[in-house]
Amino acid sequence: MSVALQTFDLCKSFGGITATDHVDFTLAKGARHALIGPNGAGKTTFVNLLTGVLRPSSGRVELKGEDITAVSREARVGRGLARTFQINQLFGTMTPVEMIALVTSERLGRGRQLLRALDRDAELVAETAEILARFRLDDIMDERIATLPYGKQRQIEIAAAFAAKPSVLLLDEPAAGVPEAERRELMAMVAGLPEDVSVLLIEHDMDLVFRFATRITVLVNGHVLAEGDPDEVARDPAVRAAYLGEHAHG
Amino acid sequence: MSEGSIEARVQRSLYAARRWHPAEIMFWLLAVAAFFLLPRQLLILNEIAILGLFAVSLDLILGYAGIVSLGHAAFFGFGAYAAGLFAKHASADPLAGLAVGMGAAGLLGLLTSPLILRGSDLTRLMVTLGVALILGELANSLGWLTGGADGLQGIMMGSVLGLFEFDIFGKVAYLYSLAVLFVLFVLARRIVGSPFGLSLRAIRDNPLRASASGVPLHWRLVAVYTLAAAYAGAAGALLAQTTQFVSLDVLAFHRSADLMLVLIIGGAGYLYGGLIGAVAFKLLQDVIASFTPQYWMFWIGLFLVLFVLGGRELIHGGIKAVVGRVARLGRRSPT
Amino acid sequence: AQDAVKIGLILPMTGPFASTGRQIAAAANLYIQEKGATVAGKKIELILKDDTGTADVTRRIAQELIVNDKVTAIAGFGLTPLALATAPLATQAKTPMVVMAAATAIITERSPFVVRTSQVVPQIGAPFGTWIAKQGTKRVITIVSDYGPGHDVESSFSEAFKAGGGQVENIRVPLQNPDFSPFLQRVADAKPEALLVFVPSGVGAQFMKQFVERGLDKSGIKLIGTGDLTDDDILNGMGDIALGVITAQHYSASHDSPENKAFVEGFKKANPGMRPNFMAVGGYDGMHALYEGLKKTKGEGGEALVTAMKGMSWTSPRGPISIDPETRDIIQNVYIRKVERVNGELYNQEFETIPNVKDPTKAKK
Amino acid sequence: MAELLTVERLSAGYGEAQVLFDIDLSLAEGRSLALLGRNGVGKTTLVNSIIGVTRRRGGRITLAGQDITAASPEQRAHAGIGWVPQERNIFKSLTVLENLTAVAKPGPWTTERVFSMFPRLAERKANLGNQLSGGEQQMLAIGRALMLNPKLLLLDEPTEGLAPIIVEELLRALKRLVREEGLSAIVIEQHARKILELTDEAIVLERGRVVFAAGSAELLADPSRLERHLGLAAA
Amino acid sequence: MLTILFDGVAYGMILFVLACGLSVTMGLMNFINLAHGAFAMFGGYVTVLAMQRLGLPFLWALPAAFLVAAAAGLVLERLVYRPMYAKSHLDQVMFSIGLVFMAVAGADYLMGSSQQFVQLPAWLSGRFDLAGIGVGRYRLFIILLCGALAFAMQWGFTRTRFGSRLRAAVDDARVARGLGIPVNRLFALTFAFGSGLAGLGGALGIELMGLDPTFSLKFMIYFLIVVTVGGTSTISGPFFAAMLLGVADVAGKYLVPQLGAFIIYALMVVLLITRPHGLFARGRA
Ligand SMILES: Nc1ncnc2c1ncn2[C@@H]1O[C@H](COP(=O)(O)OP(=O)(O)OP(=O)(O)O)[C@@H](O)[C@H]1O
Ligand SMILES: Nc1ncnc2c1ncn2[C@@H]1O[C@H](COP(=O)(O)OP(=O)(O)OP(=O)(O)O)[C@@H](O)[C@H]1O
Ligand SMILES: [Mg+2]
Ligand SMILES: [Mg+2]
Repeated sequence: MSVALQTFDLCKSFGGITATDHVDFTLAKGARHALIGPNGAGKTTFVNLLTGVLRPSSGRVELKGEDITAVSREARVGRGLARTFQINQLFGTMTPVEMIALVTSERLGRGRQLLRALDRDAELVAETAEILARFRLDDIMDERIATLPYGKQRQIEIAAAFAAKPSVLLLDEPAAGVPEAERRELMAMVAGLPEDVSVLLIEHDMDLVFRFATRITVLVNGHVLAEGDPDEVARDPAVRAAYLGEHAHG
Repeated sequence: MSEGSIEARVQRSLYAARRWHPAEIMFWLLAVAAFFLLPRQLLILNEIAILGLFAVSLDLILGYAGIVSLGHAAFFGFGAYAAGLFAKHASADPLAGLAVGMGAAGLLGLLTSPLILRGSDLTRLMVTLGVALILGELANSLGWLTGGADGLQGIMMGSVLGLFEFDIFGKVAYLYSLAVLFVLFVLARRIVGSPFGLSLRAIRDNPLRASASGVPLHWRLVAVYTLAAAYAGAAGALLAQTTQFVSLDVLAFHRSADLMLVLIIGGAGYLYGGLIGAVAFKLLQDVIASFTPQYWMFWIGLFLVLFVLGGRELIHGGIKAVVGRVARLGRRSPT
Repeated sequence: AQDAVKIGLILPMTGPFASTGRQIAAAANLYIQEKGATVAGKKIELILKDDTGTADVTRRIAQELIVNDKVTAIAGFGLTPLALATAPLATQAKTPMVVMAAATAIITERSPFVVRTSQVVPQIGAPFGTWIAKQGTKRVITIVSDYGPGHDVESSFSEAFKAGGGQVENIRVPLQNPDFSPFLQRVADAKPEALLVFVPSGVGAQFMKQFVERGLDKSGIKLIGTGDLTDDDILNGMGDIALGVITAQHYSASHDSPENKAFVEGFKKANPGMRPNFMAVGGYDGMHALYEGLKKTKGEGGEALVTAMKGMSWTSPRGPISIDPETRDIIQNVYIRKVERVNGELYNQEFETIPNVKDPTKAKK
Repeated sequence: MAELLTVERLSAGYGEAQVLFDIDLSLAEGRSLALLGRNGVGKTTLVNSIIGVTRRRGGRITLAGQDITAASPEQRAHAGIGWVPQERNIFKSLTVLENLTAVAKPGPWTTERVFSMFPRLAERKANLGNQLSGGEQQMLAIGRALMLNPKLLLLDEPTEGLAPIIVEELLRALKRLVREEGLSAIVIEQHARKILELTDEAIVLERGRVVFAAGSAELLADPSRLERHLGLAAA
Repeated sequence: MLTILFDGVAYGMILFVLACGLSVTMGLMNFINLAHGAFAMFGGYVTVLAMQRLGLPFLWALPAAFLVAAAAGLVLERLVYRPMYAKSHLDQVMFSIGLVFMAVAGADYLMGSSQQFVQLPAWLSGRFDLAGIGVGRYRLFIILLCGALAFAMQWGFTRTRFGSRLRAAVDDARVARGLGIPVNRLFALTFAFGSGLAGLGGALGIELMGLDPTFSLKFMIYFLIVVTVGGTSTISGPFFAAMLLGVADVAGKYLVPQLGAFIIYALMVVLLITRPHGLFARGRA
């Protein structure tokens, strides 16, 4: 098993609160991994540490064997690490075309070109179109993102992460606010990513988690409470007490 | 690629942003026509062109990258002094002076850009303001070089391209400034439509997402700040060259503040806002001040207040209607 | 139309120096009102413009007045840089330029078309320095605002004072400076015999208040300055703190002459609530120079008008004055005054006259 | 049984855009209503119109017999409505405690009671609103609405982002409040089945109109309607 | 040296009184009101008129300045400010600059362009010696008054329910309304209070900073420096910022007068770069 992403003794505290507490975590290459845990357990904080939004208090993050603890956020994206946000982070005044084109152009290294016209760049156009088509955003591609309904915005949020063609994808509650009927479709898209792409999913919808994940880590109060395959985790009494309650799985 | 394919539509959408709109062509034709139609107003037209270029510079950072500045006069003034000193001590050639003004201001922009990378809008406002104020004090105390409070005198400009001598009617001055404005404007237009320009808008809209999309915030901001500084330097150089004088007020606070008003009046984020704002602001000020040289500020103030309170919608609605009509004309005429 | 003579009057009508503009504009209008609006058979038309305090705008306005309005002369100019920015234009267009306020020495040298009817800073500063030295004062500190006129006052006064055997220390304060306490503290530490102050008109009162508040008035330090410190425009509002301040200037509203009585009366009548100051008299005399010049040239402008104004001499409200034919600068008496209460109002009472002072910097050359 | 809330022929929207068309609904004291529909059909807009933060274009709203059609949002809140907005909208520069006390009105709900319902919040009492995790914000939004001691609770996707164990607890508590304390509630939920098990009545919106209104049990028992209106395949 | 310290503190206090009204509107209401100086100027003119025309003693003119400016603030808030809260900061800047322009020209028209003066009562003028420190009476008066004011405001806005409701209304007015917070009333009161403080500051400042129609523009930069350096989330921030800047400015000018003008600007830039969210930024990681 080769490793996509790994943390060593990772810690983060805010004042007196320890949000990430000595976490050693491994995301295998091609994994379909879920991270669950009670509210405030530190899941979002963990993702923020992995992507460089927050600096760890101590510990180390490695991406494909390279230490990236001190690497800037954008450079991590350049190395194939992309994410979605729990609360949508969009370019409100742009259209979906522009937003996807932006992500694509940065991935293709075009961002430093001051004089090139966007529409003259065939590769950029083709890849942007591909993402828009895949997420069925083509019918609204020229509307301002800020005026779109929430569900569409959520799709753009996820499409933007896909457009970065990551090798490691971190999804923070992607299904929040998405109706039951469309959640499966969304997760099917995630599951349909190439085999070598590693995915870490944070979700409170246990139906989705157990359907999707082949491995689950449970975080409580900033530290890893349990880790294993779905059945193991579902049966773990500590996990049931802390998180799942009487949820009928396993 | 078929007409209806998504790819074709994406391309068309991306092209739409950089297509020359008939109203734009009209705008520039009018600017040239003004030379012939308003021979008595060439001096103020020249000032408008310079202010317009200065406002385009602010738009690059404010409208596109979301960096507010209350000290943009620092670069304007630096460019003006650089061009003035160059003309006085090195060469009277306007274009060389322009390049020197831009280069100097650009360099200053590069050096001060680390200051604007962090902090809220308010912090940026005050830091930029502080830089401009310090520069103003510096220019005041370096009297041996800048002429201090008396201003830099004895600038003699050569002729543009060795052909056109600056005249007292402001003919050459206006055409020269307009030409420089046009060239730099087209360049700016090109830049904001490039992948680089798109990444600036991303930073303005949502820096968190921008960095999560792989945009190196710092470097992009440094780049655009330097570029905008060079543009402001160009505007300053034009002022120094066409008035053949530089005084401390090129660095003054009110110059930055007026500039901000100009851009807000015209609207930030589409480059023409600065130009339209410059026309509106200067003309308004000139007309009102000629009626009431003592109390023109009151009327300008009233205008600003009413403009924000609801006039903007009216005016923009009007402009849109006109532009729409022009667009329709433009579309019809080629056929 | 050729039967009108237009004069462009460019002044600071807004901003921190607005009161300068008001005084001059009021005086110029008073002159026209008194002497009639026709000269040499032509109607005089005054076009008033606000310079907005900016050099490039001033220059543009002057240029427009010359090119579009075809003015015969431009006048006004409240601040040195604005006058300097415009001077080359006067040369280029051969348009006489009457400086009614700006006081830095070099202005007249920048163009042969400049004529000045206000004052030259060293003209006041130098004789004052000599006079102070003559009173037996040995140690003076100067505090001036850090801009052109301030530097001029500092250097002209100090040079003359040192030549008279005095010792002087110079302090400069920023132009925008609400609190003078640190500078005053330095003064208090140094304990000079006198403190010379030059700050923009209006700020002077602030300065005096802080001077008194610190008790420096009682510590034996004499407060002196050029007339800007006790500007007639606001002197009366300053209250008792101004009493006894000694200044040198070319004009006081209480100057004892029939010309001045008439002038002050006319001015107050036309502008209730205002008292004319040295700015006003500069504007009034500027108009006089133009009127008399135009009479000689029969309404002709250009070089002829400048030539006509050169060497002109007359009795102004401030006393006898003339225009130096060589430098086109003003020659006038400088008076030493002291603030006193007269009929319930504060005035600069003149008590000594230094007659016919030329600009010493140019005289040296 | 007295009607607590009645909405008659309500039309509303944002700015120029109309989102709701002729909505009718009524709710008695001590009853709960599930508000269902796909993304963007106007569920949130309906709830926001009841509290009064949208632009009304027609219709009438009464609360406990009192016409509140023309009342301002703050008057409606005083009349007894508690609101949990979809985006939570925690006051970010207030601490958790201040978020609760700023809106508090006297009644059975106190900060202690909210903290005992959400112990997690008690631990975060002194944190600022923007330092909370997503789920903690959701808890705070609910607690904040309860601090108004309302007669009617408007809950816009209250379970979103909460851990399963908390969701269970919350829904149980809600049921108890409605049964035992006579509170009324309107709940928007993406998980239709789960909420239908709990509420008394249900309405379904489609493109801003009510397309179905009946007892919750009735809808739950009708797979074809679930499929048609909500796209839910049979379980 | 201690005298210099005292002067610096007093100078800082003046800056603070003038700026604290602004930190109320800008910091607490998140409204960029550059017309703050216009309210201060208004308060100043009220004082001048009250003392010169009505013959009110200085001590009575101060509350008059506060009340009249507050009333003016209340009226203007109703008429023109209210729609501004929802607009962008840039619009607010433009709007309030417009008001400043109108105020400058209006004051000029009504009161003339020259300086105005007030005569302090005897017990406030002059100075006395205290353990070798020269203490200006008026400065001491300002220090005491403003210190008390700062303390009361800090307490009022951060420790009371009024304060938390106000901050809630600023954070999200729509939701605050929906949760029963009377947003309009809170804003109106706060705005009036901020304007009143400005008026009071203007009245207190005449003696030291003068009063003429350009007052509102001339000192705008100083107010902004204080509020920005202090940060917008507390009252104590601007308070200490004003002290720091006051002392540094006065001491700097005393010790190295050649650098006089640079000190305050340079200090501001340095402080803002090291503490971009203000001296006492609340709750940022
Ligand atoms: N900036 C901050 N300052 C102080 N505490 C913080 C900050 N950010 C997060 N926290 C705290 O850290 C803890 C972990 O938060 P985090 O957002 O990682 O939780 P989470 O596991 O994602 O929860 P949820 O499922 O509710 O989204 C929370 O208790 C939160 O209050
Ligand atoms: N502030 C707004 N301005 C304009 N249109 C809006 C606004 N908010 C929502 N809309 C539009 O109103 C319609 C209804 O939105 P609403 O939020 O009420 O839907 P919803 O049923 O709550 O959806 P969701 O399940 O996504 O929360 C949508 O088409 C949306 O785009
Ligand atoms: Mg989270
Ligand atoms: Mg909704």
